Order: sequence, then C-alpha cells, then structure tokens
Amino acid sequence: MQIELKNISKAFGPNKVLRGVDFSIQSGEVHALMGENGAGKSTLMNILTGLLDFDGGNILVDGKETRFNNALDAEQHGVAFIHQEMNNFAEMSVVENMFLNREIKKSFGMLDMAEMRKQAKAALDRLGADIPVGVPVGSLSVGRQQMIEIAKSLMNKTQVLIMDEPTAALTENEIAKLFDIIRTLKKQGVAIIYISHRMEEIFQISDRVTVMRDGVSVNTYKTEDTDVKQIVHDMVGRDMGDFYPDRNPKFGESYLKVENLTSDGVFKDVNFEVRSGEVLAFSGLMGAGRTEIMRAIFGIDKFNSGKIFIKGKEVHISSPEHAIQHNIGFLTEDRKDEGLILDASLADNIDLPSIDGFAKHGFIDKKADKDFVDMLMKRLGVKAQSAKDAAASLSGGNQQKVVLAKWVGSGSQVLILDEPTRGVDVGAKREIYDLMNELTDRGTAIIMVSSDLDEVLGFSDNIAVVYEGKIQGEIATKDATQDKVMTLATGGKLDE
Amino acid sequence: MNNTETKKKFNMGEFYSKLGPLAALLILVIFVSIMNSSFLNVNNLMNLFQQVSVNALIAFGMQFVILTAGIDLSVGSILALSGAFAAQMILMGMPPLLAFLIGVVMGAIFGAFNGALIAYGKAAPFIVTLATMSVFRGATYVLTNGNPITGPKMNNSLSFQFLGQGYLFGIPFQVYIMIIFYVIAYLLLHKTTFGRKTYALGGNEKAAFVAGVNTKKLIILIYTIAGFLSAVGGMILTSQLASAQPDAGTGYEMDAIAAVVLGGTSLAGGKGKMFGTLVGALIIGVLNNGMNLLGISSFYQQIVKGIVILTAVLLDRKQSQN
Amino acid sequence: MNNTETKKKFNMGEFYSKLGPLAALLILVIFVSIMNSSFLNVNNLMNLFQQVSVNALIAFGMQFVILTAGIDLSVGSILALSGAFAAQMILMGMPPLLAFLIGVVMGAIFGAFNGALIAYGKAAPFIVTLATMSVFRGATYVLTNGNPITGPKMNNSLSFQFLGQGYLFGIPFQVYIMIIFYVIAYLLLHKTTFGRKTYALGGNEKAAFVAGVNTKKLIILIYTIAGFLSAVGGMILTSQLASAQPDAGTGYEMDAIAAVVLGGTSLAGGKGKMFGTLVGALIIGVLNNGMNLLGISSFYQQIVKGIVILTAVLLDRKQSQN
Amino acid sequence: GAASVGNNKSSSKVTKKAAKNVKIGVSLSTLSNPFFVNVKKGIDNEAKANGSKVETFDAQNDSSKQNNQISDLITKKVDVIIVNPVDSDAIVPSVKKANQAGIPVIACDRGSNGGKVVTTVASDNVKAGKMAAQFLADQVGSNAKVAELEGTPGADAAVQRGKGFDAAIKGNLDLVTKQSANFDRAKGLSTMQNILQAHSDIKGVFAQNDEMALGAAKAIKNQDIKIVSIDGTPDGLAAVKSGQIDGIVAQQPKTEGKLAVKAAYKYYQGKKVSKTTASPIHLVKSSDAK
Ligand SMILES: Nc1ncnc2c1ncn2[C@@H]1O[C@H](COP(=O)(O)OP(=O)(O)OP(=O)(O)O)[C@@H](O)[C@H]1O
Ligand SMILES: Nc1ncnc2c1ncn2[C@@H]1O[C@H](COP(=O)(O)OP(=O)(O)OP(=O)(O)O)[C@@H](O)[C@H]1O
Ligand SMILES: [Mg+2]
Ligand SMILES: [Mg+2]
Repeated sequence: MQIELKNISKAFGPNKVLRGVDFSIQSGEVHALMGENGAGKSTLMNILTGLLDFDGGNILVDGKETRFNNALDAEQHGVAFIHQEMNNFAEMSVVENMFLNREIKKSFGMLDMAEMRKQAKAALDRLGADIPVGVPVGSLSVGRQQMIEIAKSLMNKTQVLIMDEPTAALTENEIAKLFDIIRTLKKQGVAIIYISHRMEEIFQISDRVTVMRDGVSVNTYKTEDTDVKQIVHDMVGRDMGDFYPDRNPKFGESYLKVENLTSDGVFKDVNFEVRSGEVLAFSGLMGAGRTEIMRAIFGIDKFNSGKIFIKGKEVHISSPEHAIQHNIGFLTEDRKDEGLILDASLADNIDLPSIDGFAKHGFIDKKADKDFVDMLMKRLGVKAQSAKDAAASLSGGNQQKVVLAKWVGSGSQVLILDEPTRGVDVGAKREIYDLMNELTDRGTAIIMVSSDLDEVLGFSDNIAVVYEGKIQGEIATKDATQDKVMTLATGGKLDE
Repeated sequence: MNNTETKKKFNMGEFYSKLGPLAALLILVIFVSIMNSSFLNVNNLMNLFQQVSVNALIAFGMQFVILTAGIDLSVGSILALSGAFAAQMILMGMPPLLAFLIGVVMGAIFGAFNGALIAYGKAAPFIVTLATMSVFRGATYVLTNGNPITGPKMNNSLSFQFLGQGYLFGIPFQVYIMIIFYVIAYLLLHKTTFGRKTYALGGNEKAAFVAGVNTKKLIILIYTIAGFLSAVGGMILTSQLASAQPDAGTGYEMDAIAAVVLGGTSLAGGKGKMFGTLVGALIIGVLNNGMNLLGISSFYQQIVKGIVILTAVLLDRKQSQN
Repeated sequence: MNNTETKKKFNMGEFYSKLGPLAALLILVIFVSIMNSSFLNVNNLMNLFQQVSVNALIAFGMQFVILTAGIDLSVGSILALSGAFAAQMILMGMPPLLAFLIGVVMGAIFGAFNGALIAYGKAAPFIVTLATMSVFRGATYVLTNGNPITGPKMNNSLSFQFLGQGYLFGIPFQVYIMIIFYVIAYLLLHKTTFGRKTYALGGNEKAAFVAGVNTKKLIILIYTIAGFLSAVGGMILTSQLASAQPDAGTGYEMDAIAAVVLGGTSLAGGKGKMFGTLVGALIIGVLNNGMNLLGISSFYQQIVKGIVILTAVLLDRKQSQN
Repeated sequence: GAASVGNNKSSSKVTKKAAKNVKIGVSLSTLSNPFFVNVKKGIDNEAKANGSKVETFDAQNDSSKQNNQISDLITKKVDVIIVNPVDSDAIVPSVKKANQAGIPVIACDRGSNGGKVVTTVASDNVKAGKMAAQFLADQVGSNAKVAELEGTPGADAAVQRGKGFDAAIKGNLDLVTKQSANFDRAKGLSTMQNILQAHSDIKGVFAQNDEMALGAAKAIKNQDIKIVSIDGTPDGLAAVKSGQIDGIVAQQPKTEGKLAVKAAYKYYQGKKVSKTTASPIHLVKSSDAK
C-alpha cells in the first residue's frame, strides 16, 4: 500500500496550521516525520485518518483519491493510528479498551469475552508486556497504557501504522522491544509513519525523514544521507549548537532532604538530598516508583513513614498547598490530567499557583498578573496567538511549555520536574535546559525525573536510580555511563 | 510492586460498590422485618415488588443515561403524557393493548426528541430535559384539560386492568414486566456492543469518537430507551389507577436517579452495573414500605430517606476518589 | 490568510454566549411590551424586579456552585428551613433583625454542611443535595408542624416587614438587597483569587489541587455562600408574606439553575459570568410576569417556558462544542 | 386460574369493636397544605379522646404513592382506613383492594368513584365555589370585572372549586383572567401583582384557597378590590377578621376529620352509617367580624 498526501492545507479559525504539505509512505518503509512543536504533524495524521476535515489538497491511496470518514473507516482500510495523546477509557478494563467498537460477537449480538481476552493477551505478549487484561486501564502507569495502545494497533491487519510519539512515556527496555516489532512489521511489508522528538531514535529506526516547519514540508531525506545537524537546521530554521548546554553548578546548602520515606507497597526507605543550584536526575525503569515518590513529597499522595526536611528543618506537607507554601513546585507527568485546565486560557493556567501573590485583600492586580504571564510566555517561547487562547488549542509540546511556565513562575526554591521535556521538540528542549541552568544559577534546586536516559546523562549533576521503589544507587553524572545507570535500574550493584 | 498488592488495602468504598448496595438492602430488610414482622408476609412482599416496579423500570432507562454522564429529568412527564395519550385512545374506543403499544412508542419518540436535542443541539442533558419536562407536562395538562382521564371503557376492560392490577401465579403482573425488562437491560448493557459503547461514551466522549463510535446515534438511542421505559411505567400506572392523572410521575426522576446512584453508578458516567440499579430501586422501595409499616410520621420520613441515601452514597464515595 | 477570516463565518453560538442572554432578554421585553403596554409601567417593572429578586439571589449562589461543576438542589429547602427558624424566633420574642441575622447564619451552616459532605465525603453534589433537600424539608415540616408560622409579632413589626415589603425612594427594598449581593458576587467571582480558584476547580479539579488550591475548603465555602444566599431569600420571602411557609421554595432550585444556564454558564463547570446569571434571572422573571400579563393559560405557560429555555440553551450550545 | 384481576370476597357482617380497639389508618392527599394538616388534627384529637391508635401518611399529592400507602395499611391490618383521595378515580383500585381485605374505608373531603366506602365525609367543593361566586357578586355588583387565582393545575380541589365558581358567575360577573398560583402564598402575591398590571380595573378576586388569597391581599394592599376564597385556615380567618380578605367560604377541616373518625366508631358499633356525611361549609365575612 502506498499513500500520498499532496498539498494538504488546514486552518483552525484564523490559524493556518498546514499550508501545503506533501508527504508519502510506501510499504515496508519507516518514514519519520519531524518538526517543532506545533508544526502540524499530529494535525496531518488526524487528517489522513479522517478525524479532521481539511481545507485543500489530495489524499491518494495506491494512486486513488480517498477520504476516510473516521478512524474506524481508516482502520478497516488498514490504516491504524497510535495517538500522541492517549485516548483510552480509564474505568474500563484493558481488554475492553483494546476491543472498543471492534468487539467480537457471538450469536444474537452477544459479546465473545473469552475470545477477546485471548486475542488481547496474545497481542500484549507479542510486545513482551506483562499486563493483566482484566484491570482498569486507569490503574496502570502511563508507560503501560502506551504499550496497550501499541498492542491494540497490532491486532488488526494493518498496512499503514502511524505512531505519534509512541516512546514519549517508554524507557529503554520497552523502546528496544518496540523497535524489534517495528523491524518485524517492516519485513512483513507494513508502512510505518514514525513521529518523535527523540533524535537518536530517528537514526536507529527510520528509512526516510521528512521535516515540517510552520505548516509546510521542508525537506525529505534518506536517513543514511543526512545527519542530526541537518535535520535540526531544517526544523528550527537555523543552526543549533549542542543539545545539552554545559552545567557549571555552584552547589549551595542542602535544600530538600528526604529520610526513609516509605509508602507501603509503593516505595521504601527513600533517602536523598538536593542542594540549591543542583540538578538531581531520577532515572529508572517504567513503573519503578519515581513519580509516586515525588507525589508523596508534594503532598498529593499519603506516605506511611519518613521525614522531609527543608533547609534542615523538618516539615509536614499534607497537601500541594503546603508544599507550595514551602516553595516547592511540581510539574506532573500527566499534563492533561493534572497539569492543565484545558478549557481555560493560557494566562489562567500559568498564573494559577502564583495567583495569591498578585492579590491584595483577595483582589487581583490585573496589570501585574498580565505582565507576569506575558513575561513567562515569552521566556518559554509558547507558540500561541494570544494568552487568552484555550490551553486545549495548543500542540502537545506547547502545552508542556505552558505547564513548565506555570511552575517556573511560581518562584519555587525546589522544582520537581516529572518528565519535563516529554513531547517537546529539540529547539524547545534546548530552551528548557537553558532555563533550568538559569534557575540553578539563581540557587533553585531541581529534581528532574526523566525516562530519557540521554537527557539524564546529558543534563544533570547527580543521578539517583530507582529500582522497585528503592533508590538503588546515586552517582555523579560526570562518572555515569549508560551501562552504569542501566545496571542500577535493573537492580544490579556497581562495584566500587 | 506486583499486582496482588492492591488487594492489601481494604477499601470500604470499593467494598460498597462491589457488594455494598446489596449489603445495604439486606441490612434494611433485616432491620425492618425485626421491627415489624408483617414485612416479610408474602402479601407485603408482593406489594413491595409492585410498588417498586414502576420506579425500577424508569431507573433501568435512567441507568443508561447516567452511564453516558447524562441525566433525564423528563421521565416523569413522559410517563404522564404517554399515559394520558393511551388513556385518551382507549376512551376513543381503541383496544387497550393497541393503545398501550402506541403509548410506549410515543414515549420512545419523546425520548428520542430529548436525545436529538442533546446530540445535535449539543446542550447539557440537565437543562434540555428540564425544559422538556416542563413542555411534556404542559402538553399533558393541555391534553387532559387538567382532569384525570377515566371512563367505563377503562374500568370494565379486563385486558386494560390486567397490566397494572392483574396477578399471574399469585404475583402481580407488573412484576413480570419489571423482570423481563431487567433481563433485557442487563443483557443490553453488559453483553452487547451497545453497552460497551455506552460505557465508552460516558468514560471519555472524545476517545469514543476517536474509536469511531457514532456518539450522536448512541445518545439518541439511549434517551429513546429512557423514554420508552418511562412510558411502560406510564401504562402500568394508568392501568393500576384505572385512570391517567395529569400530574402522574411528578418527582419520579428523583427516585429513579436515587435508585441508580444507590446502586453504585457514578453520576460522572462510565461506571456502574444494572444489577446495582435493581438493588437501588429495591432499597428505595423497602425504605418507603418499611417506613409506612413502622408508622414513621410523614415529616420524619423525608428526613430518614435523605439520611439513608446520604449514608449509602458516602459509603460509595470511592467512585469519585480516583 | 489573515485574522479577519474568522468574521466571515458568523457563529450564532458564540454570538449568543457573548451577547446572547442580553439579546434574548431584550427580544422578550420588546415582545411582551408590544403585546401588553402595561408591561413597561414603572409599577410593573418594580413588581418585576421584586419578583425576580429571590430567584436572583439564589442564582448568584448557584452560579458559584455550577462553576465548580457542582449543583445544589437543596436551596429551596434551605430557604424554607432558615425562614421557619427566623419566624419561630421572632414569635418567641426575638427582635426581627437579630432573627434574620441568625436565620442567614443558619442557612450558611446548612450550606457548609452540604459542602463538607461533598468535599470530605467525596460524593456527587447532585445526590448529596438531593438527600439534604429531603432532610431540610422534612426538618422544616417538623419545625412548623406543617402549618405556616405567623403571628401578630410579625404582622405588627415594621422592621420585620421592611425587608420584604418596604420601599426606599420608590423602589422595593429587596431590590437593593439583590443589587448589593450582585455587586458582591460579581467582585468575588471576577476580581478576586477566590473567583479564579472557583473557575480553576471547575475546569480541572486535579490540576487545581496540584496547583495548590485548597479544593476542600473552597468547595465548603462555595456551598456556604449558596446556603447563605438562599437563606437571605428565605428572610425576604418570610417578611414579604409575613409568615414562614413550610413548603416555601419548593422547586426554586430549578428556576435558579435555569437562570444560571440561561445566562450562559456551562453545567460542566469552569465557564460563565455573573452578569449572565443576573440576565438569566431577569429572563425568567419577564417570562413569568409577561405570561401573566398576556393571560396565557397555566397549562400553556409550562410549554412556553420550556420552549424558551430550550431555545436559549440551544443558541448557547457553543459551550459544549469543544 | 393462574391469572386474575382479583375478586371480591368482602364480608358483610361486622364484628363489633370498642372505640379504643379501633386501629385507624389514614392517608391524606397532602400535608403541605394547612387545610389537611387540620383534617389530621381533627382525626388525631377525636381518636385520642377515645383512646384509639392512628397512623397517618402523606401521599404528597401522588395517587400512586397513595395506592402504595393503602397497600401498606392493609398489610398492617388496621381496622379502618380513612382516605382523603388525591384523585377520586385513581383511588378506586385501592378502595377495592381494601374491600377485598375486608377493611372498611371512609372517604374524606373527596369521594371515591368506585369500590365500597362506608361513608364519604365531605364539604362540597363545587358548592363552595358557587357560594364564593355568590358572595363576590354581592360585593362587587353585576357585570363587574373579576379575576380568578387557580390552584395547582389538575389538582382536584382546583378543578372542583373552579367548576363551581365559573358556573355560578356566568352572565353575572365578567371574569377577565384566570391564572394559576399553585395554591401557594408567594406565587399568589406575584401572580396578583401581575394581574393587577394587566387589568387595573378589576373589582374582585376569587382565590381557590386561602393561601393564595393571603398572597393576593399583599399585592392588592388597600385598593378597593374584594377578595374571596375557600378553606378557612387559621391564617385565612384571621385575615378576614382584620379585613384583608373580605370573605371565606370556610370548610371545617377539623370537623371533617372528627366526623370521619366518628363514622368509623359508628361502623364498629354495628350501626348503620349513611352514605354521605356532610361537613358543613359556611361563609365568613369580614363585615360580620367587625
Ligand atoms: N483543535 C484545535 N483547535 C485549534 N488549534 C489547534 C487544534 N489542534 C491543533 N491546533 C493548532 O495546530 C497547530 C499544529 O498542532 P499539532 O498538534 O499538529 O502540532 P504537532 O506538530 O503535532 O506538535 P507536537 O510536536 O507538539 O505534538 C498548533 O499551532 C496547534 O495550536
Ligand atoms: N493511578 C495508579 N493507580 C494504581 N497504580 C498505579 C497508578 N499509577 C502508577 N501505578 C503503579 O505504581 C507503580 C509506580 O509507578 P510510577 O508511575 O510512579 O512509576 P515511574 O517510575 O514514575 O515510572 P513512569 O512514570 O515512567 O511510568 C507502578 O507499579 C505503576 O503501575
Ligand atoms: Mg503532535
Ligand atoms: Mg513517572
């Protein structure tokens, strides 16, 4: 099967998102689609699979003009789509999710539960994902949810598979498994459109790369004929230096210290300390419990025992409100669920944790508030028409920047950033690292939870590795290697 | 760190939402029967089931609606309007069975009208059905001119009276109807794709759309079911009272919603079981019947009812906890 | 290719939610005053404002509740119970002003009770307030024994009667009260952090919580406001009728909700303006007043009211569209 | 056969019972109306004086609820059921059910259109409407413009009282508007205010109950408009005394309740009870009070 998108254009209101994009894909090829946040990648794929209408251009499937009515229609024609934002039903079980609207029926329209369970298990086994099919999807970590989405798309006779940032929530192991699968599919003649902001993946897995910028396709290369520099240049429209800026940390006093923090069945005896001016990275496999530790510190979840100290004084944090009063900020990993008020404006999102600071006797100082929001939007380069836009109308990466802006602006002395660059393009990543540098220079302590090992090694001062709810080891970044971190992450010990 | 660990923490809420409604019902039954021995009389139990049946039927339909995170306030008015229609037609000489049939079809159409307004008008179910509740009720008054519809054609027709007053093997006929529709509703919700889509729509409308569910059609269908079942209730009531009352069913929406929620279904949509709703309707029935048997003054009945509902939903709070 | 393109597609929904409630009100006013010239009499307008004031007060409170994606069905019962309390105390010899003060504090406490159940019990506001509606109403009946509370102490006290029957510069005193509370509610919602947090809570409760909003405290506070304002309505009504009716306020929750929704506030929470609610309350007031003036039969009044509400919310559908 | 719509096995022989042994079950159409609260008082007082037990239920104006309550009273094996039907037709199946169980039924304030009742204690609502019309006509003179405040649409009292009034004023008074105020005082006030705007020249108002009349009086204030209503609640009678309301066709709810209980005792004394027991109605005029 061969698909050609020709001169596709699309506007959301006044916002011309796509302005004549060309893109094509053939059987047995992995075609990477790159571009800054908001370049229009997801929109293009939504158009291809019939989820969005478009204003102009043609879609040719095997040379024939085609328009899919909806996702189901596309799927029945062999085009499957793993979405960037997960579209699942938290309350429903894994198997119910996997077969939603594609249920297997017996006579009289009755569901064939046994058969569906069998097939769901088989699809998950293929990915080596050990996930019980009967539990509600919402009780699983984001990474596992993503594995389910992938497994789901593999159940059908797919000829074209679209993956929109499939690895954003995955760690090395899962990514390796995913790539094995992609290679197998390729051999079977499946065409794969692969969207990612992780540069190294593109060179590992793709055959061709198309780069989009500002709603047009700039260039298409054979992967072997190009390099990171070229692609980054096409994406951001200029040359960029190193991915990761240098760290020149000046550590101050211990800012946040955690002693023997334990939450039964989730994490145990967690000890660590982060100093002002330090970037402490938390690494680990999917579901190791990093997020849970941070949530407990921030007062979202309860814990059973242990102590938390700020500047050497013990504090009792029972809610995010307390945590914020103690100058802690927390960027949650799930931006849609806990990070953003999607229907509210960017301004209302950004100033929320700081709003009390702009009020006298409860009345808000509108001017100061506006200046604050404008400053942050500019500083983080949020790509939007105006601060009054609804958060929901931004691209994934730009939404991430908004959440970041919110916490950067809160003036926190300790910033906990859970997957801060998830779904963020290279250019914006660099800006975020620069910003983190600036913050640590001013004495902020940063805890960076990240599943991107490259990032952990490239931009931190110390690395704490979590394995099954314990801190397996902590190493200075300058001494760390990929192997060392992985050894710890899988429960091994480093011999001194 | 493995999957069995979740089971360690005993969760009262979870317990309630699994077994709770049934446990609450049992506690209530035991309490009432200790306080008044006539409660467990076969006769009284038959009364009880009969008293429960109309609310249960409406609640079955309401359950689908609530699972989509919707609500239908117009069920009581649909009950009255379709009942008045059927009664009018019987007075005009139509055979009762045919009139009943037309009556329930009318109810389904009123429901579909609600559904279409919600699906295509994209307005909140609460306000749409609040408005149609008023419209349908007004229409009932206009149709009946504010008077109950009755006449010898109704009083003397056996086939008319059987629906709401008849007995089969010593059990009120309307109880069979309730059971039959329970089974249908149960199968529909738990064993068919229709049910799956209902849950999906309530759980995450956008995701349901992405999965290719025809959400508009589904919404219309669901409100049609709610209207249909209310109208079945309307036919039973008309037959039972041998007259169609213009203000029949006033406030029934609240009892039906209470039954659904007592049964463990979340008003946020996406979660709940049909069995729970049956149990919820029984809880309300036992409560009403029991308070009458215990001779609780009607002023205090309202207080007791409110407290029982409150207690039950607070035990069931787990729902909104995650 | 430029920004003017939006203007090409005229969006009726957007138009309504911006200007619409006001436009709808104007159309209604023009229509009624053409049909009956006495509508625009100063006298009638004073009546109108007076008739609107209690519903408007309740609606202001309801607006906060609905912005958090909640609902308060117990407002009518709170109105009755706090009114009965105050009346009882006046009969027992307490000075009316003090009794009113205690009455509204009682109302606030009842509201806080709702809020606490919702915040700590984590149960759905709909079902919690459905239950407390029943509890508070029952308590009112118990307190009044089903009879209106009245007596010479009420009929002869000027300070008692002024609240609901007095005039100041030719304008009913209760209209001033409505305006004062409108201004307070407006400032609270649109100019303070309290208001911003209310919107945030309604937009995404989890995100608001993580951003440091004390969601429990906020919820309790909001239901307290709703209870307080209902009680203010209860004092006005008691003074106006010179008696506390046990069934006062029955069904008022629906009128208040309708006012809020007609004013363009989304039942899903997070979106809406206080001015809209004032306009919504006026729409309902003009509708009731106008239908009386035009002599529309009570049967048809319900139909007309339903259709007007329906039309207004369908124009406002834009809300749920994204 | 297996299927049935129930058949009568009512006994005609009455086992005599002393008053104190008569267990009385009551179902009233509503208790959120002072009139019926007073019926209840009448029943309670009379029963108390004779040492019998009473159990009272409020049907909240819902016929189906009332049916359930009567079923429950039958289960409880009360000796007599005093029912104040929400609706005279809808009560018939319940009355028949009680007949089958051999429990005597006494209808109160409204009759039952079927089944067997020992007696119907009632003050005639149609007649009350007529009396109100008569009085209003006397007050305002022939062909004067008047308005009517109706009760809850469809409610039995609203239908009957309206019927009597409307029939009696034909060709006598000019009824310019009828508006519902739901038997409610607050609604009576606002509706009357609105009516006065549209028809400033009316001379009289008929309110279908005292509550609405009390509200209307507040709207009318000291304009020269005559108000007449039906019921005779304490608040209403006080208003007649003070001249706010000009006349009330007073029914006597307490007497009604008392008569119903008396009929029950008579029945259990084995005496014959006549089919109808008239509860007196009479006109209370403010001109008499002064
Ligand atoms: N529903 C919508 N309404 C309005 N604007 C939208 C909508 N969806 C996307 N956009 C806008 O379209 C543009 C392209 O968004 P899209 O999601 O396609 O970007 P992307 O290339 O996938 O970015 P990312 O890498 O961040 O996922 C953005 O400017 C975004 O704000
Ligand atoms: N909402 C939830 N309900 C129940 N269990 C959960 C939930 N979220 C996560 N878990 C479980 O808690 C454990 C820790 O997950 P957590 O998300 O903290 O891991 P992590 O190290 O942050 O990894 P990642 O975020 O990369 O998935 C895992 O076993 C996971 O399955
Ligand atoms: Mg994207
Ligand atoms: Mg995590």
